[in-house]
Amino acid sequence: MKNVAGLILNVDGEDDSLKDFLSHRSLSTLPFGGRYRLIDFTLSNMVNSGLSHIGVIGSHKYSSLVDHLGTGKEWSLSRKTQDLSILSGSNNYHIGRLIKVNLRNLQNNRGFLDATGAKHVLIATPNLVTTFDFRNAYDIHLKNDSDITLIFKKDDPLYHLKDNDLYLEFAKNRVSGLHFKREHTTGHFFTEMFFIKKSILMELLDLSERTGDWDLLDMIKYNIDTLRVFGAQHTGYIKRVNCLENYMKTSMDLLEYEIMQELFLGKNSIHTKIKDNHPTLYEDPAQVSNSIVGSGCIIEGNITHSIIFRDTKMNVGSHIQNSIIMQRCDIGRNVNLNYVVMDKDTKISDHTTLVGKPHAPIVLKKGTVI
Amino acid sequence: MKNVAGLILNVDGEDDSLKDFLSHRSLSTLPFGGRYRLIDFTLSNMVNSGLSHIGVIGSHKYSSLVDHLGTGKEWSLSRKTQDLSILSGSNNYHIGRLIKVNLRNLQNNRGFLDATGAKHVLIATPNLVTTFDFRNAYDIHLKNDSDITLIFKKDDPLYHLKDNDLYLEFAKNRVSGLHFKREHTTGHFFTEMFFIKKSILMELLDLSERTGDWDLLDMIKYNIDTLRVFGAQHTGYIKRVNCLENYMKTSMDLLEYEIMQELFLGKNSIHTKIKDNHPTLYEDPAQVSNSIVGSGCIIEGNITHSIIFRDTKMNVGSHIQNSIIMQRCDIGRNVNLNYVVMDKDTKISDHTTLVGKPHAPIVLKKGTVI
Amino acid sequence: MNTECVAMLLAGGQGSRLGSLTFNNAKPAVLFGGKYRIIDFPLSNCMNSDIDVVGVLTQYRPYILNNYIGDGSAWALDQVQGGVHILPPYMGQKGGRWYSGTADAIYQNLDFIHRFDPEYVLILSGDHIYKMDYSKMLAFHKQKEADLTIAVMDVPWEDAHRFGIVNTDEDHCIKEFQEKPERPKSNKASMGIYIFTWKELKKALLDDAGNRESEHDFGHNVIPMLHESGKRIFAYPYSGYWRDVGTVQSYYDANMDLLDCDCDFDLSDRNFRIFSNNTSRHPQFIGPQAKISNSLICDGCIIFGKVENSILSHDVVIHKKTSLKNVIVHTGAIIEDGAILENCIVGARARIKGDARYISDPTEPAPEIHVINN
Amino acid sequence: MNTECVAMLLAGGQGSRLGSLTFNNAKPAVLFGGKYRIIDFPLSNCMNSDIDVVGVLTQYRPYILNNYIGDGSAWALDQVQGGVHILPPYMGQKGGRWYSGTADAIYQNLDFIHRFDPEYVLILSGDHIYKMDYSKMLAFHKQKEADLTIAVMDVPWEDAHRFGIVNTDEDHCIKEFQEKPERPKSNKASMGIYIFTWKELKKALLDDAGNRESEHDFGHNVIPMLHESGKRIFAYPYSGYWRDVGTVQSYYDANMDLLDCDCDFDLSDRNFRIFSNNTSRHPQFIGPQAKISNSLICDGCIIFGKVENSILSHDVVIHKKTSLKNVIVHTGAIIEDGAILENCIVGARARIKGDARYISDPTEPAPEIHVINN
Repeated sequence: MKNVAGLILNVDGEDDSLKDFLSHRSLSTLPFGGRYRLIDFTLSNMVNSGLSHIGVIGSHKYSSLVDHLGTGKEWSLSRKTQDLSILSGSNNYHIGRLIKVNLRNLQNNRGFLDATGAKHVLIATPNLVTTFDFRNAYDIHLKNDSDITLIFKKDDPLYHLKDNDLYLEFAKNRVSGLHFKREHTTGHFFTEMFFIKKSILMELLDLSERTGDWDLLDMIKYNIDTLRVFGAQHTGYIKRVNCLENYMKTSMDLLEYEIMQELFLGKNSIHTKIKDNHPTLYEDPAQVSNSIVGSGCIIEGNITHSIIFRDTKMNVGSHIQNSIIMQRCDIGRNVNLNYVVMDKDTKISDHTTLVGKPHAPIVLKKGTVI
Repeated sequence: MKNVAGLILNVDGEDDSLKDFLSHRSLSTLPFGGRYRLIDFTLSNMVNSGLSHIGVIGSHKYSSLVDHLGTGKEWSLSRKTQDLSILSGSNNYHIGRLIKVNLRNLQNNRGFLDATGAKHVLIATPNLVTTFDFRNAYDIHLKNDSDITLIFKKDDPLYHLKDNDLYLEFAKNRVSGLHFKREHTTGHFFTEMFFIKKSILMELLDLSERTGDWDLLDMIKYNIDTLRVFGAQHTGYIKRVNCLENYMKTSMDLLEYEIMQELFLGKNSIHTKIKDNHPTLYEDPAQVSNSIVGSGCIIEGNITHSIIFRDTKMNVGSHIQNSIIMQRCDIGRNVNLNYVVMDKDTKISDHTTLVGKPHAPIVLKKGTVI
Repeated sequence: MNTECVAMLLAGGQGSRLGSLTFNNAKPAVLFGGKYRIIDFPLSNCMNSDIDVVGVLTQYRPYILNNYIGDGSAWALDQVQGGVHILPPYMGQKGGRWYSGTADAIYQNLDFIHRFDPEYVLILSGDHIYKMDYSKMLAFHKQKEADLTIAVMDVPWEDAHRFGIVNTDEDHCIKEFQEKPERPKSNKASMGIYIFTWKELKKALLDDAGNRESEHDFGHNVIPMLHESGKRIFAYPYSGYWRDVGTVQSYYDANMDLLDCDCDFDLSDRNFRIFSNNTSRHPQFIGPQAKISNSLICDGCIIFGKVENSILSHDVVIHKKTSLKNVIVHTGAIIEDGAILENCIVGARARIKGDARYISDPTEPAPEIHVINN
Repeated sequence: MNTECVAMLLAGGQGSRLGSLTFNNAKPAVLFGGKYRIIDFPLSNCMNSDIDVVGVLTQYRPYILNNYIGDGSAWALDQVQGGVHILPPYMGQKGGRWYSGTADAIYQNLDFIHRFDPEYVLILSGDHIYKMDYSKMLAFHKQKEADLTIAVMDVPWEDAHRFGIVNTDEDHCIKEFQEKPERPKSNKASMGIYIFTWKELKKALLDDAGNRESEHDFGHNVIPMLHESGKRIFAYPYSGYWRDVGTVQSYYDANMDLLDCDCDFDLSDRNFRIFSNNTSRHPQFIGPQAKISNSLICDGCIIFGKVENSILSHDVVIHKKTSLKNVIVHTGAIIEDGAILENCIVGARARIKGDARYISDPTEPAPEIHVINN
């Protein structure tokens, strides 16, 4: 994969339901799964597939991204060979219209594309929960001499796709159409990961500059007959986190051992920034079942079917079910939580009860004290 | 200095004369002195004075800053103990009015101030060319039980201070006034480095939020009678780079061996990101005198009184005088340059002559091809 | 970078009394408290004491240890030019020698210390569990204008005969040494932590190296020699948690202290953190039927069984219908369906079959600790 | 991380023929070409060949070398769990042994290789200057289904008697070895670069270790043994710049090659970069009266004098009224006012007094190289 540069996009603002989590960070650094940030999956998948030149486009809320990625050492990316570049994105969003692959972001970063000797670019969004080895898809990309190879997945109602998700249409093995769900559905949806020849990407960039249309997928749609666009299938687990409901459902998926196994116990692991905490202490009378727990916690209460991030303290007599508790929360005595998502540094005092709904959990913003 | 957190501000946009260099970077990462970026001085001074918790506020053009600083390893700052934080600044500039210490930037980063256990904050701008050990000034700060200790320097015409530079007035050893040059000058100007008690800074931040006045120096002026404000003197070399003329003059200062010695050959060195290049090759008939040359160059021409950054190629028959050539420039045969500042990746073809003026050098933007 | 005081950490010992725990691994690299290794404690102490240069002297099976120490960044000991330096025995023009005693190990690395030219040298060993701010001991050393300062702590009188005992005057000046005395005159025991004034250390080591009868040990040879020659030797009084983990029983007991709320050794104290060198692992997964009580559990564990009063290191898998009580499980071990373990130490990557039964006789006052390896 | 092929770099040698350049320093850590150290070449080759795991075997005065290698990040060899591992001799339960031959050094570290369980092992030495993409050699090894592949190059016939010479058939299969033959049958010389199939290497080293008459050297013992037992041994033909820098003269000549435009060894080639481990230094300062011609100069130098056809390492200070011609100056040396040097190697941190005069007789065809140390 020496001939492929990776590019991870910045995809904020798709849905308002996550806005409470995104005031200080971008979607790419949303905490997930007890110790990860969303971007860890896409970035680790790229690294584990052998990419060693990766650009990550950040938003204007870049502090958490910069802090999380550092120089990429935890992902085995080297500072010496400039394996990881954190790129400044564009702030020019079109109000009321979502651009999935905004070429303005790439426009700002032509330098990154110019500098890489790679002939192909692998572009992906940072909010995909999956483990995927890109090497097979790349072989397909090369074998077909594709301009663009879109990675797709067979549809299933469990994916809860949204109106602006894209479906692929095939004709004679080639991709012949791209349709929004609201327009037309087929059996296969686009995973928001694709290979593109660098030369084609540069051409489309130039075209965008002339036409003022900055949506790469639009450009592909317009030129679907002249471009060689192929598909490569994804057969494993994949979920896209783009709203609170999806975030909750995808998180709870991890509590199914088979999904947990596929994501975390395979040959390739998902890397993340290392936080150094003491092991979690379960003190009597703690009772914990079917949960994921980070390190550095001190737990004295009961936890069922929940995800607890690092450094959480939970006192005697409290019960947590079906909830997500991010790092450094402090939960008092005799607290009851059901369907609650707590952002980090949140504190709940004794005898508090919060009960949300499966489809609409209660959200506590970072630093809330109740 | 365990009790002091460092904070390096983001001070873009002070003067239009540097704008050609600042389209892709902030002033803090302007290349300087053959291999440095401006921020290296302030950051190294802080590290060399024993600070180990430093926040750097970036602008929306953060890529070059993030790339340059990484996790701070080259400055001996540790990722494990989170010694370096790259913080997102505010984009809310007041048009037509320059705020020297904009509290909005700090407002966004209360988390950094909250997290530090330090009792004092050392605030400085990133565009100061100096080597300074802050420990004496800190002793003065503590001895006086100061709320704020402003580091000042005796004025001299060579400093070319500007209308919006600040002068200090003293009464009974305390600072009794702060004046813009255009209003009132005294014998001592403010270097844009100061210590402030964290508790006072937090109070002033709260006050700003209520009043809508975000200029920290304004706040100090208004409260000069109630706050304990003292001064600490800087006796060495210090220049502030805030316009093209100052950039040129300060760069050329380095060619005086005494100044070069003070800045680079003292006990403490100025650290910077390590770039790994081959040693510079001087091939016949190269002639070089009174110049600073980076590594990775291949030089066949004549250079006098100039600063040449790394990876520059210069061909036979060319003459460079009184010029600054940033990294990876390519200079053809029989080129004549006098009073020229070339940004990086610039290319000059054979037989070109460019002659600028000492006070108004010719500026070539990044990537120019002539 | 602070080079006033350079630390030299003696990490060469085999720790043969730890049995199979040190079969393939030096004692300082043995796991402790789930995720830690013993050497984390002195290295974290250095970090918390503003000591920026640490030489680690190794010679017994150092691969895991060297790999673990890496570039020192795990303990923020990776300053440019400073940080951790691993110092194995080496060959010179005249051939090489293994380290033959604590003092000899330092003697062979005088060149290393000389590069930093410190004013003081702190000598540590890699086999004790404790937290200590060495900068306070250094301040004491400077205040006393000592040539050598030895950290001491009060031990129970009945144990004093197992230690090196010092007798001091009211100013903490050491007047007498007793090495493992039958009749101790005090209960102040040396903790094996020394601060030397560098020029005195250099002189002492050169003298000791020239003495053919010396075993080149600080406790037996160098310190008595300095005492005889009238040097200023002081005892720095330390109080707090400190454990030698040189035997299986003491290693097991010190681990179990971490599960005791009343114990004053707190790994969760944010003001004095013990760091370790970890790679990223998934968080612990606790299955639907799991039961966990009073236990310390690390990242990467997968638990479907019953875990009571136990310490699980990284990547341990506990299958269903298992029961663990008073057990220490090292990294990557797998406990299969149905196994019942009590009072055991399970070695790294061991696989315990489902028919395993290690059940202690409850009538026995101090059950034997089984060490299980594959 | 790529663990298909693990590299083992033999860096234990003293390099005694380099005289005072290796007095305090192992040969692979000797400066070359100003800023480089000899070991930069094999390490950078590994990086450029996608080899992610490198074991470096050291035993002679390894401090500078170990410190220089650090965590391997200078060569992008710092992958999580992979990267560079320094492997000194160590003590086991039954005591320790120094490495007694190239094969013995690898034999003592079979455990290390076993941890990565590669398919192939690349054996390198740390004393040659060359650029080579080992992945091409590996592809050759795989294509030939070889048990062992040896990199060879054509040397002038008149020099062949100084090398290990191989005779091959048309398929590059090695039919005969001649170690420093009086009458060489070919001019294909072994470059000391071997790729073994791992299971063959393991078997061969276990056999060799059991052979009391062996000197445990690859060239003398292991490879002839494999040849006799009919293993598939191939010669990988290399052509390009390759220099042994084992003597003062060959070291000096190889350095001076860098000043020769016609030499095909290009350090400025961005497609195959040679990296090194540097700390940040100020750029070179060239004073008003300085004269520099055909020279290679590193960061941190300050030059007021005349420098001709010379190589200056980091932090060299050349005062006024000096003249250097055909000189190699190592890091931190100071040449005082008025000194005149020709055909010299000035050691690190040497201070050359102003009255120094090293002037060669121009009538002599090959002037002697003076090595000046303090």
